Amino acid sequence: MFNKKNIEFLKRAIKHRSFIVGGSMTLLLIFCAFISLFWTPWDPIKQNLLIRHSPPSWEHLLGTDQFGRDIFSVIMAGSQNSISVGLVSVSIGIIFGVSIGLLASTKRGWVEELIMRLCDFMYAFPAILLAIMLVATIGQGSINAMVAIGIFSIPVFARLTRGAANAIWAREYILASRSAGKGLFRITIEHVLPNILSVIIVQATIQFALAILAEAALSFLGLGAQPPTPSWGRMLSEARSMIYLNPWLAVYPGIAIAISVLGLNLLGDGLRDLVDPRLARKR
Amino acid sequence: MTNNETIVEAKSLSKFYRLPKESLFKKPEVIKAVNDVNFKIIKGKSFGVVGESGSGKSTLARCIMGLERPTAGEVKINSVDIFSLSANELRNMRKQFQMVFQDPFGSLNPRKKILSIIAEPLDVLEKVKKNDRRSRVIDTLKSVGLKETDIEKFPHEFSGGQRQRIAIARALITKPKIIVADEPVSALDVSVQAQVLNLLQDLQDSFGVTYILISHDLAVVKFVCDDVIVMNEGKIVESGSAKEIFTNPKHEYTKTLLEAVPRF
Amino acid sequence: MLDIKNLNINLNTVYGDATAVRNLSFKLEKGKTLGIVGESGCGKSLTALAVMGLLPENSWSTGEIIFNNKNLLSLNEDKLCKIRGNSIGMIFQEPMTSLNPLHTIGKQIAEPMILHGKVTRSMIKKEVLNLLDMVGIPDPLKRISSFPHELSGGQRQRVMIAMALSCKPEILIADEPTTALDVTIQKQILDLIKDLIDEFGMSMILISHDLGVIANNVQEIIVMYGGVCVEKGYTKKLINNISHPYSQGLFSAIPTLEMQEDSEQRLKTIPGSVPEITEIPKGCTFQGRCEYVSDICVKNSPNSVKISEDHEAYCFNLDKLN
Amino acid sequence: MSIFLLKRFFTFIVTLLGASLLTFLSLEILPGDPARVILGIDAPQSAVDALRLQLGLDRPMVDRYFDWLAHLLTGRFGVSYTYNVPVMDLIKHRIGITFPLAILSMLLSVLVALILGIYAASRHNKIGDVSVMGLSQLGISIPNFWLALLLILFFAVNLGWFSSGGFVGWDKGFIKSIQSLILPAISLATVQGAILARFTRSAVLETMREDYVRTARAKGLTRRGTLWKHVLRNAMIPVITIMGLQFANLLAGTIIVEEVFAIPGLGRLILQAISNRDITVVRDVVILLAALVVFINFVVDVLYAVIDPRLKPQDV
Repeated sequence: MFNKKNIEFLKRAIKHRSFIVGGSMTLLLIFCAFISLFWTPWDPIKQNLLIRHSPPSWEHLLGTDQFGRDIFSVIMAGSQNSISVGLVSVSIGIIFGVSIGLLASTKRGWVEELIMRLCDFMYAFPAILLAIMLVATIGQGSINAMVAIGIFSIPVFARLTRGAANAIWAREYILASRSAGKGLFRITIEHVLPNILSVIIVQATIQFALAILAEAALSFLGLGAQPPTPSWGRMLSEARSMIYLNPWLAVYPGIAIAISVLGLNLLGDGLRDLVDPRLARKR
Repeated sequence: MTNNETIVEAKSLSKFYRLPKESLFKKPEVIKAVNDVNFKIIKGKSFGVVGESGSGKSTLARCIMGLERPTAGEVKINSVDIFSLSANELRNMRKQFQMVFQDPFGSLNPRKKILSIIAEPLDVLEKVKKNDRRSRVIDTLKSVGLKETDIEKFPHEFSGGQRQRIAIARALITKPKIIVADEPVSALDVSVQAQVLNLLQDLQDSFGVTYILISHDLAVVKFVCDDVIVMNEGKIVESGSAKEIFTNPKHEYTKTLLEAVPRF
Repeated sequence: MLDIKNLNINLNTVYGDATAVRNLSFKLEKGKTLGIVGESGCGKSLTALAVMGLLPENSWSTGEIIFNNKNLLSLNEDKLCKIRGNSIGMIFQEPMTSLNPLHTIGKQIAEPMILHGKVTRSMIKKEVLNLLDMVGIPDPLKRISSFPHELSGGQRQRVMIAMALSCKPEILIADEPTTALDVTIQKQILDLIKDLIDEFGMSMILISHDLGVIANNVQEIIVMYGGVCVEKGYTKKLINNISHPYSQGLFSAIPTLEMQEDSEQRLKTIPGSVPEITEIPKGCTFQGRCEYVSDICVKNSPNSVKISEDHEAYCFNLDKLN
Repeated sequence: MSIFLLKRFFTFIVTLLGASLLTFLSLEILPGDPARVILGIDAPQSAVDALRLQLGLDRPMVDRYFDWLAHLLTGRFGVSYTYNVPVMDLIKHRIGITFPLAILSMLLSVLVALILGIYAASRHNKIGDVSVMGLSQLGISIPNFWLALLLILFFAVNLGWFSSGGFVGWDKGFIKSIQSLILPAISLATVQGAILARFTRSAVLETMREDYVRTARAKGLTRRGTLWKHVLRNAMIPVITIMGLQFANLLAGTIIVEEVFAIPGLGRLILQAISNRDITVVRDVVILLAALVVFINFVVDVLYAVIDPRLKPQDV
């Protein structure tokens, strides 16, 4: 665990600006979601029409919305939704995408051709369009949105995995393993997968960010999380009709989304730099 | 050297590749990487395959290792055609022939410790106890001139020459009869090449392995090998004892090749 | 004509700063050829790039590189550009990647001539055809509009030579020009370079890890190890009396075709391996692998010791050796 | 015709067919009777049956798929159930808004991205590079519909320079029309432009490390000369691929941005059709958008062949 290579990696990591900044922002997001499970300043669901549209104050840090809910509390609670969407959809993407990609690169020939063609078909549809279509037909709601977004990250992971795995298959140590008599499946598990893991993790962070964006868009269109589940996307859509009355409503949830996405993107970029041996050598 | 037992034999071995079509109305081009190659290798001797890039020597090596199925012909090891065997039978036979590759940086998985790299053929081909496994790896590691403590290290902690020793140890661990070495020193620094070449010589003396050495470097082949074939464009242009070929080449191509080597 | 004095090249790597070339000095006279031989990481290629002013971003050089009475290291970028390709031409190791895949051969050969105003527009095509013919490319009229991927490795290297020589430079720097090529092609390319050098009366710096290539193609040799020159001298004198322990080890470690057939024979070896660039020791750089090493080798860097006229080595223990 | 282009064209056709199958199936295999879905749970069975007949739902799925394909190929799209007009009429009108919007945002994003990307690469690791990259990182992280809201808030609500939504119609003049498309275009272009800028930068940097760039410098070209003559064209090859993919994202982005700005384009059409369960419209518009995306990617492939001589058409 703490061999020379890992320590080297950690040393470079703490010096890496975007890794540290992105990492802390991501931690903040996770922290926020975790805390909100047990505690928020105010109840994010309960309405209090007496204090509608109150301006920011010490009591309500970011003010209240059209139903008198504390915006800060709703945003905190909304992070749960974003994180679960990211987790579920990225897991779907990884589980199916990586297996499909590995299958393609192990089997080659027509299997690979077929899988990659299928991915091409999926690429022909802008992801959000199909997500909209799918959610519209199987019904609205958080779970369906997660599944829809997850399905459309499958080809992304499949392609990535296949590309990275093909590069590993071309290495001589695979040839050495084959000449030692190892079967394709064992080679895949023992040699290929561990060597492409870092690439997949980097993509997973990026995909996590994209999932948060996509879910926000679906919720904005009313196809994602349904009331009263707090969701940043829906907050924005509700704020739209209040834009003359209380413009700040349209600002805060967007900032929350931007911070989360920015954090994950920075983290992904940092990780990519850190695991790319080419850059490590060159600096 | 007393018996002239044949250990490897290639019989009209051919491997063709089809290139992707260039144009609709032309026939796809076929690369004859190995074209009707015949030879016999005598047990305990070193057999050299010489040729320039594109001569088919690496494809030949992979066919001998059973990593590529030839288009036609046979590879017989101890009089058994390896391509007539089932996957299981072939696996059992692999104990007898192992391979050393050109690139000491690419041929070791960067994420594995030396112990599991060297033990890999052992794990697949023989069922050995954990203690046994470890002691056999250490023994082999020592025989290639590395230390016992090295088994807990990762490949990146070694220099090119040391890595090639590790690769040789991996090939040796099952006590094979045959080692196919594809350009084993060409990626190494000049001052390190000699160490590895000497090691190969020593190991042959102590284990009696048969080498099949693939190289573009004529001097290296001359130094190591007893018998040599010269390949050009997939075909054997000349074959014979190393002495014969290097002092008295018959074929025009062999002559050009020998003349082109810079001397000092 | 080219006088390098106390050249130092520093590198900035992830693992810390390193000195890749130390106190290197040599002269190259007009019409002479010089070879630098050494293993990977000995600093030979960086030296060549330093002369061209093309060191990678993470490195810098100090000392003096005097070319025609101007110190190249103190010239600004614009002035250097006027020298590069014009008075000093360079050929690189990888003919496969050293040509721009999107431009025709003709365009790439013409580029330096246009840039340095060597020919009028109307004469360019004729000049390029001449050059292609000169480097032995068959059917130049057809090849002038070919793209690099349509040529073999040997032919691409010929194109590189045509490009480097198009402005008739005073010095040609060839950095491992044949390492990526087969032996038979290697000989053709080296012979071509030699002929052209003679024809134009150019000077050349030839860089290679291959002793055979160096010994056969230059008049003077510099042997480098760990960023320093360990031995230099006229080719004949040096080859006949190899003096530095490293050079000796290197020369005897290589199997040759001339070796006698004898299965019990072993090669002489140099123990250990080439040190990483960040781990080159102070004092003599070869101390870690030298069988004659003594205390002074660890403390001080050896000075030049004259072996004979035009032949010197940098070692404290030369007397012990012979 | 070269083999390369022929192959690409074949892929184009196959992908299109695959996409049509995917669209058809995803709207087909779903649980429930489409007719029932359209009419709602309370509708009487007789009405549902009548609609099934009208939509041809009583026929086997395979037949209906090929029918639909045949109709698409002859340009006869279906008839919208809710509007009771041919889908073609609905599309014809709206594509004249969505397409210009997509093109406008594509132009904006490409223009900004190329300039910023190349600038950042040429100032590698200097302050200019770092700030451009920081900015683009931010640009990527902002949801386009939020940016749209902010733009409305600032330019329409606060400054009153633009209207907060709607489309004036091409008959009101070119300038006026473009004006009503400019805010939506900006909100679409920002994200894609930021992505493209980052990509351009890394493509340029990557190319600058190539051996042939060093060759060019050894010829005596200045840094800048090398950039223009040897780096840019080579770096554009991967950038163009991304542009193709981005066009798809822009088209999809119009759906949501049109919604925010209340622009009556294809995006709104599809959203309304979805909420009205108008499957005919959904299916036809989706396949139209998919076909556009596939077509753009085909064009990108052809562009490749023009730029890269390694893929130049050879004579048959």
